[in-house]
Amino acid sequence: MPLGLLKYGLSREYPAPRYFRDCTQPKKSYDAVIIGGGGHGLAAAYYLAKDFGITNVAVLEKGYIGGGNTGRNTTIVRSNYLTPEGVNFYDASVKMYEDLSEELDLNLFYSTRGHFTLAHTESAMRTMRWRAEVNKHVGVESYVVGPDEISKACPQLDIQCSGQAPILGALYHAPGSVARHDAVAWGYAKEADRMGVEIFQMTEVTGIDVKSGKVVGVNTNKGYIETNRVLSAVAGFTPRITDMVDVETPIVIHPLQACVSEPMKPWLDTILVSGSLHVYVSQSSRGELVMGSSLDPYEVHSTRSSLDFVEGLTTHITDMFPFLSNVKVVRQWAGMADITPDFAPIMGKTPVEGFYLDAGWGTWGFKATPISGKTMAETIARDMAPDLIKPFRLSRFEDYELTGEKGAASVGH
Amino acid sequence: MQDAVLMSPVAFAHALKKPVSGDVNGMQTALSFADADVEATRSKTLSICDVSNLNRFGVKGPQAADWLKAAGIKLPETTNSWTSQENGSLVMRLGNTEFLLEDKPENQLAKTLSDTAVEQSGVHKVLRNDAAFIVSGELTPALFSEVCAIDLDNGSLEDNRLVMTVIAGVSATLLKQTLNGQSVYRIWCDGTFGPYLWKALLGIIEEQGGGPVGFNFYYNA
Amino acid sequence: MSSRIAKKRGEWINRDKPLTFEYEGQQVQGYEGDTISSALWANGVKVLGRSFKYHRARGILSFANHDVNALMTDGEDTNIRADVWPVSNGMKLEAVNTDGGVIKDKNKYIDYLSPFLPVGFYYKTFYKPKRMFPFWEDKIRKAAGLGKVNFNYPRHIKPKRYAHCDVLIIGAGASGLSAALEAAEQGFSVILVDENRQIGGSLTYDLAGDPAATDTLSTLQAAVESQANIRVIIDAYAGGYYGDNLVPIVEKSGITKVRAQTVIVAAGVFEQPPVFRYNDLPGVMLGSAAQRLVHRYAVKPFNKGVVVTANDHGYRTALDLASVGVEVVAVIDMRRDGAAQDITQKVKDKGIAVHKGSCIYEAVAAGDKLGVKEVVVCPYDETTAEADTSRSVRLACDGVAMSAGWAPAAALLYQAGTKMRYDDSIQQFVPAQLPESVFAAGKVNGVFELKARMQDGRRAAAEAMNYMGKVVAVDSVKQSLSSSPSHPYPIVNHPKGKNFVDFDEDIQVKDFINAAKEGFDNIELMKRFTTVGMGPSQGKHSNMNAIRILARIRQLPVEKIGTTTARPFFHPTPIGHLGGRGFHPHRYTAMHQWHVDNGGEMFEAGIWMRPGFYTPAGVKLSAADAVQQEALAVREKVGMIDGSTLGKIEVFGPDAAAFLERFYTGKFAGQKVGESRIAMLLDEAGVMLDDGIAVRMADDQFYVSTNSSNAATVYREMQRNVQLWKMQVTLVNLTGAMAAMTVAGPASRSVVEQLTDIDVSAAAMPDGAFRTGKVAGVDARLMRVSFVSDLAFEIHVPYKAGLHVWNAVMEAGKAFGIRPFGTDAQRLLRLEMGHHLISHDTDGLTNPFEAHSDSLVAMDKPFFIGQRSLKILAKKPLNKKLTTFVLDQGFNGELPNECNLVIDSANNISGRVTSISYSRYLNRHIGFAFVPPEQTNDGARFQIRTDSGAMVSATACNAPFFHLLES
Amino acid sequence: MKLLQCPINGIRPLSEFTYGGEYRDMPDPDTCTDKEWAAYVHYRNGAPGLKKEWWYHGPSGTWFIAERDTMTDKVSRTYIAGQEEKQ
Repeated sequence: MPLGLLKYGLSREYPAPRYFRDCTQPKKSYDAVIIGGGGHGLAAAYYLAKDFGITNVAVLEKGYIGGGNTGRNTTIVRSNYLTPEGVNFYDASVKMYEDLSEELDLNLFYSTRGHFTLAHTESAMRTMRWRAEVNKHVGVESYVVGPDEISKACPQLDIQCSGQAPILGALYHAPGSVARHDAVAWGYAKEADRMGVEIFQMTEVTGIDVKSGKVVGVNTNKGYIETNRVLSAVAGFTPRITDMVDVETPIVIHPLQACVSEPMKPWLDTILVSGSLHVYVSQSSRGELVMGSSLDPYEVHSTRSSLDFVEGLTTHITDMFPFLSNVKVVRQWAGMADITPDFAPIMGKTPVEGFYLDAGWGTWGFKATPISGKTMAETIARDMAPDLIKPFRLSRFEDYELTGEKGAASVGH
Repeated sequence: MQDAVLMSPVAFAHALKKPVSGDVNGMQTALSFADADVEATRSKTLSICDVSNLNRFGVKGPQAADWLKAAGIKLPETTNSWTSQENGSLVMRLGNTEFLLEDKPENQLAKTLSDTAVEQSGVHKVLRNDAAFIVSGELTPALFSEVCAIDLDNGSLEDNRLVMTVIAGVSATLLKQTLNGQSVYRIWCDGTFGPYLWKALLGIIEEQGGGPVGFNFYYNA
Repeated sequence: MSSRIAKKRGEWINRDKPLTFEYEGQQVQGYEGDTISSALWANGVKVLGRSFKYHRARGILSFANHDVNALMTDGEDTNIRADVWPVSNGMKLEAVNTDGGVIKDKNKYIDYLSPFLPVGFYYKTFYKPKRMFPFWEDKIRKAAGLGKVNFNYPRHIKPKRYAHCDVLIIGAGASGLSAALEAAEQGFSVILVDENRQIGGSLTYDLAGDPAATDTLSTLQAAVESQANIRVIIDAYAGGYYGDNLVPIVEKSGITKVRAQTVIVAAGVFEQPPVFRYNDLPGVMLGSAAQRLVHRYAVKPFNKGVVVTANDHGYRTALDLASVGVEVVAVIDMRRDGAAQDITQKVKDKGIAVHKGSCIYEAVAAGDKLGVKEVVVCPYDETTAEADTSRSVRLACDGVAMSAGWAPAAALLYQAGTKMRYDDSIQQFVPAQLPESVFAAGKVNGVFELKARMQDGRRAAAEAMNYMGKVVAVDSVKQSLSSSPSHPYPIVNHPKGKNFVDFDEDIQVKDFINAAKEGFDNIELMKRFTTVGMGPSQGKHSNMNAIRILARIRQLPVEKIGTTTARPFFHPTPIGHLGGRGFHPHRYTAMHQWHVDNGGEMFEAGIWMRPGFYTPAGVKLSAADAVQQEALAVREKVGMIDGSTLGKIEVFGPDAAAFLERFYTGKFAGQKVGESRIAMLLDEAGVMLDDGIAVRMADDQFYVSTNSSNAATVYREMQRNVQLWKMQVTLVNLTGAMAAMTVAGPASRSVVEQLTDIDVSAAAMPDGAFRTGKVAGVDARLMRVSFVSDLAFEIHVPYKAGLHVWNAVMEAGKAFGIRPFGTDAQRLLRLEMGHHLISHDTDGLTNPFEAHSDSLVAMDKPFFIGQRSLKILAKKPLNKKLTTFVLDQGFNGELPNECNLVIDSANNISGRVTSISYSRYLNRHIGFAFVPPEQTNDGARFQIRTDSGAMVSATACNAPFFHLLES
Repeated sequence: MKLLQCPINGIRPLSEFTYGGEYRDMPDPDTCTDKEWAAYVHYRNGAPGLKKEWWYHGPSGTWFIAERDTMTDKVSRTYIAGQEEKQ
């Protein structure tokens, strides 16, 4: 047993301090206000404090920290995107994740398991090759593999998919990982708090005060806060915040659902994604299969589950793993995703001075948590977006310069 | 049979069941799948029959109703309903401005209309290629409960109404009629989905102890 | 050693059908109707499993389908819930998650390490140094999980059915049965669901000892059985509540998806355990579990026991136990004032001691923690939850029944959006505001007294009927309870812990206190940090106590703490049940069987089945050779492809031409009858979506084709725009109604002219011409096309005649060496011709300027979809463009693949290959690639990087490529 | 699965329908600025509320407008585009 655990067993009093303070009433003013106490908002607060020494920061969370999409996603981390700018961005995130447990002094269960995006059609194979080639070009370990290599990594997978959609190959992405999603938010909250950032739960922003095109403060259910820098990191709720400052975006909200099985002895060591069957699945260290599918087909601002989702998902999961017939689904849930037309985020400055956007995260927000926090912190501190996120600027839509991720959209989480 | 020029959309799906085939309306048709008494039992339990070979005539357009009336056709008055002509031909009103007429084997109404030139605007003939089935038997509710999400017991098919819905994942038109004194369900879908739908329905029908019956069971070809 | 007692009225076992099965190598006797747990218990087997985390021995807890520490495997299936799963002859069962058997489990040492494994311990260690995590993770994964999955387990296809009713009632206890009768008597159709194998709810255990209540049940049962409007589904649970009253009813045999006009939730309550040290030992069980054992299975729960209680239910339990010969040592009532006089007296009359204001401070384990041998009873302070250990009494026993209160089985109510409130008079959450069309009745609604529950059921049914438009009187319900059914805080602190709150996850009281200390003092955060309620029982026995503990920690009323969100499923639900019989529709062309019979390699092209190429029987041919031979046949002789999958849409009406002008990029107003034009569709952003051919058949009639994969979407968008633009247009989708085939190659005219009365001579029928007439005696549409070959005819005939015409062409072509060709050869042939394929050579961002399609875009028209965006795009410099290219003559290196990248001299990505193929006819490798615009000029050189990293030179080259043959 | 009222075919489960996005008025392409057009093409009114949406009933090929609250997912009415008053 690691020595770290001994102190708990040998102490009379439970020796652990609070991860973060119980902040209740915000101060009159802050150097920056971050709306949204999910992974992204907390990470931005952490890097503001750590990289730029800006600690007079309030994080406002209308529920509890990590209670939005941070706590609802299927925890996959990867960087096998299609465009060089996408791959570079997510690769930076993966690299940060690899050291994050140590940095935040909290075990995030960051577990590199390898990630297979299965291709069931020739056109999917083409896309896999496209992604592999771009990945390789920028130094990310992804390559196209055949059915034999997939079987070797996951002998339980029915390569024929019960005859429904035989697997022709896959994009293998070695750095593909999973992490304990809640812990990412807690870890950032803990360390940001330690450096002086104040985190307010149950604190809802009701308005943003803009004068002469500049942010001057925010209204909350706990009163008015003066500030001239506001970051919106509220994927799933972005349009409600951008409406407060009259900033137009392409974002629409679609639910994304997931479900989890009863725990069973771990057997699935890799992460599998099937675009054709709309399935992604991995097995957690508790032994549960964590399963997701594609976005719900229409706009809803709710996290209610649907039966269609779980029916479709289970049909396909049994196509892939016929022996799972009697394994049981314990729980299903949903998150609300910010969807953009080109399947890439919207990050950086906006037409309103001092209002910064970290949004449009679709289904890939979790994997970008560290890098989005770091780059948004820099954007806020310098009032200028770093090069890494310039392709994701809001103005790209007016400029008809959408990112190439739209080029070959397939399911990927 | 070799002489039949036309082919049922479902023809190749029949092959597995080795029916006795023959030519009806110029189309190769499964006349029977089993002995008459076996088919009779099936039709009481649960059965499916391919009647794609019946002649049809489709017409669509804002003036279609008037044109048909002028041709002496009795029309269903409301959308999504059907009526029988005196000779037994069915006329279905699909939506508001589209009609589908189906003859019994001995009738020539569909052919006559097909051969009639349209001289006015707002009337457009629609080439049909339906896979058409008759489903019958006391277990039909059990079959439909597996393949169709809507409530068919709730009067949705009473009073000559028809529904356009999804059956086993395929868009289809559904109605209930009395044929040879037996209450049966009729299904039409795009013929290219016909083999799939035939196999999907037959699979469940056989699980339930039913089976296919041939064209001769309902019509004397 | 049998604990089976004499036959009881209403018992659920069939004593005429004894059976034998095996558990952990031991032969066990049972009866038909037994669950695994009841049969084992009757045989004196009390260790039914090991806990998830600490591997503690566990027995029966709830006996109500959430005993997740009694999970079994029969070698084939796993995680079988012993408390509810019926036994069958010859079963061979073992507990899951043990190493070396349930008694000797080698992992039981983990229980002794528990002080070192505090809540969330795994966040606090194993990650320093980073490289050690994989080692620890491997250990953690080995320890994780419950049962082992059998990879050979067969796929079960379970039917899923839809059902419809006026009133769906969940729970067939007294209130549910009454509601069903009320609604059915008024003519409404009712589906009544209960997860037990018999109806009656708590009448079959809690009140089963009361003859009057049993008579009531018989009356209700008979009335329900005689009601034709009521469909009863037992041994089935309502899996969840979904929008618009959709409730999946899960049976062992499959799922019924009920769509109800109204839903009445009469699901009752879950008994909640009081929390004291070692409340998890085998033999310590809920009072209702003990009653179920007694009344349903005629099994004595233990021989000598105590009842710890905080309500009157415990007293009934004590009487039930005594009635079957259990020596009940004492009733230990945690309430300072105890129970009412009459019920107390009844218990005392049986010789049972009653200790008011007392608690079990701890249960003491027997042997290897495999059972209980005594309990330590102390005075209890309800306000501090502390036991006065100075005045403890030890009572020897082999079992404990616990009755401290209940939590509503309100999961479906929550899922439907019900707002709940906490009712202090009964210490329970009850519905405060129900969504319209959803109702609650009985205990879940806070109504406990039997007569009142029956009234409440009728009241709920009356409200449901009013909702459906039938005016009936709604009588209010009154109940007079002598005391609260639930205790506000049935928890006993203990410095040594192991007072379990969540039995799924082995979570103790101190875990909550510690979690709160660490800042996780919000119920949702606490849930995530401690994992309370996240196990397979989904908090059925743990969430309520967790809320009570957190409320006390935060010194807030329970209502302020709120509840965690209840998600489907109510019980874990098999994947095979949910998936059921998946429907996978496919479309088949009229020539499908011909392709199969003639060696067509069929594949799924979207929803269609198509031949990729043909390898006729008896011919040894590689796929590549087959494709080249098919293509050569077209170049040198004649070939035919089944093109039935093309989208085919007729556009009729006075506005037909005007409609196409707005819909597509080209011009159609001046198009002559019998001519064809390319019809390219963009989206509003100017991205290319589809291209096809529009033929003018009459002034007011066009016949338009689309790409195979876009037929449905293009037709749909046409329909939308006809409506939006209010145009006089009628659309007919003939995609499935017409078979189509393309006869291509130098001999194609010679073949076609044999079969048709149409003049197909070059003069009469130039490229792009369209004619109607007979082909092979069938009404046909005939078009000169040049997609795969300079000379080709597309023949469209009614589907039903498709095979006939196909056969006729094949026959007529025999003399010319005709071959069928598949989609692979088609790809090659169109590439040789220099035609790009939308969505193959273009992507989701490609505009016509990038695809060399400027000539198809009539920018001078007033409007077409995407035009305004193209005007913006036209002002921007292009940074990539599609080009045709050729590899060097005699190239024999590693062939680039489609989607290999074009790399510039600075090692940047400058484009990508979208198509590439070897052409035997040209004896060259040709393709399409996106490259910088300046590299599209004939002769420009660029470099392609192959999979392995080799660089291959390519040359931009004008298409069609046939000029290469001349050099 | 939700239910949706097709104005022609009545109440059907959502699986019979295709979502066609929000119904939006197109700016006049001849008079609007490039920026206004780009905004029309790309930007959306993403905040929750009552919206007019296109829906398509597949089996009958019927496009219609549904007025739906995207927060509660409740549909208040449906009608064929342009026939709002008739229904």
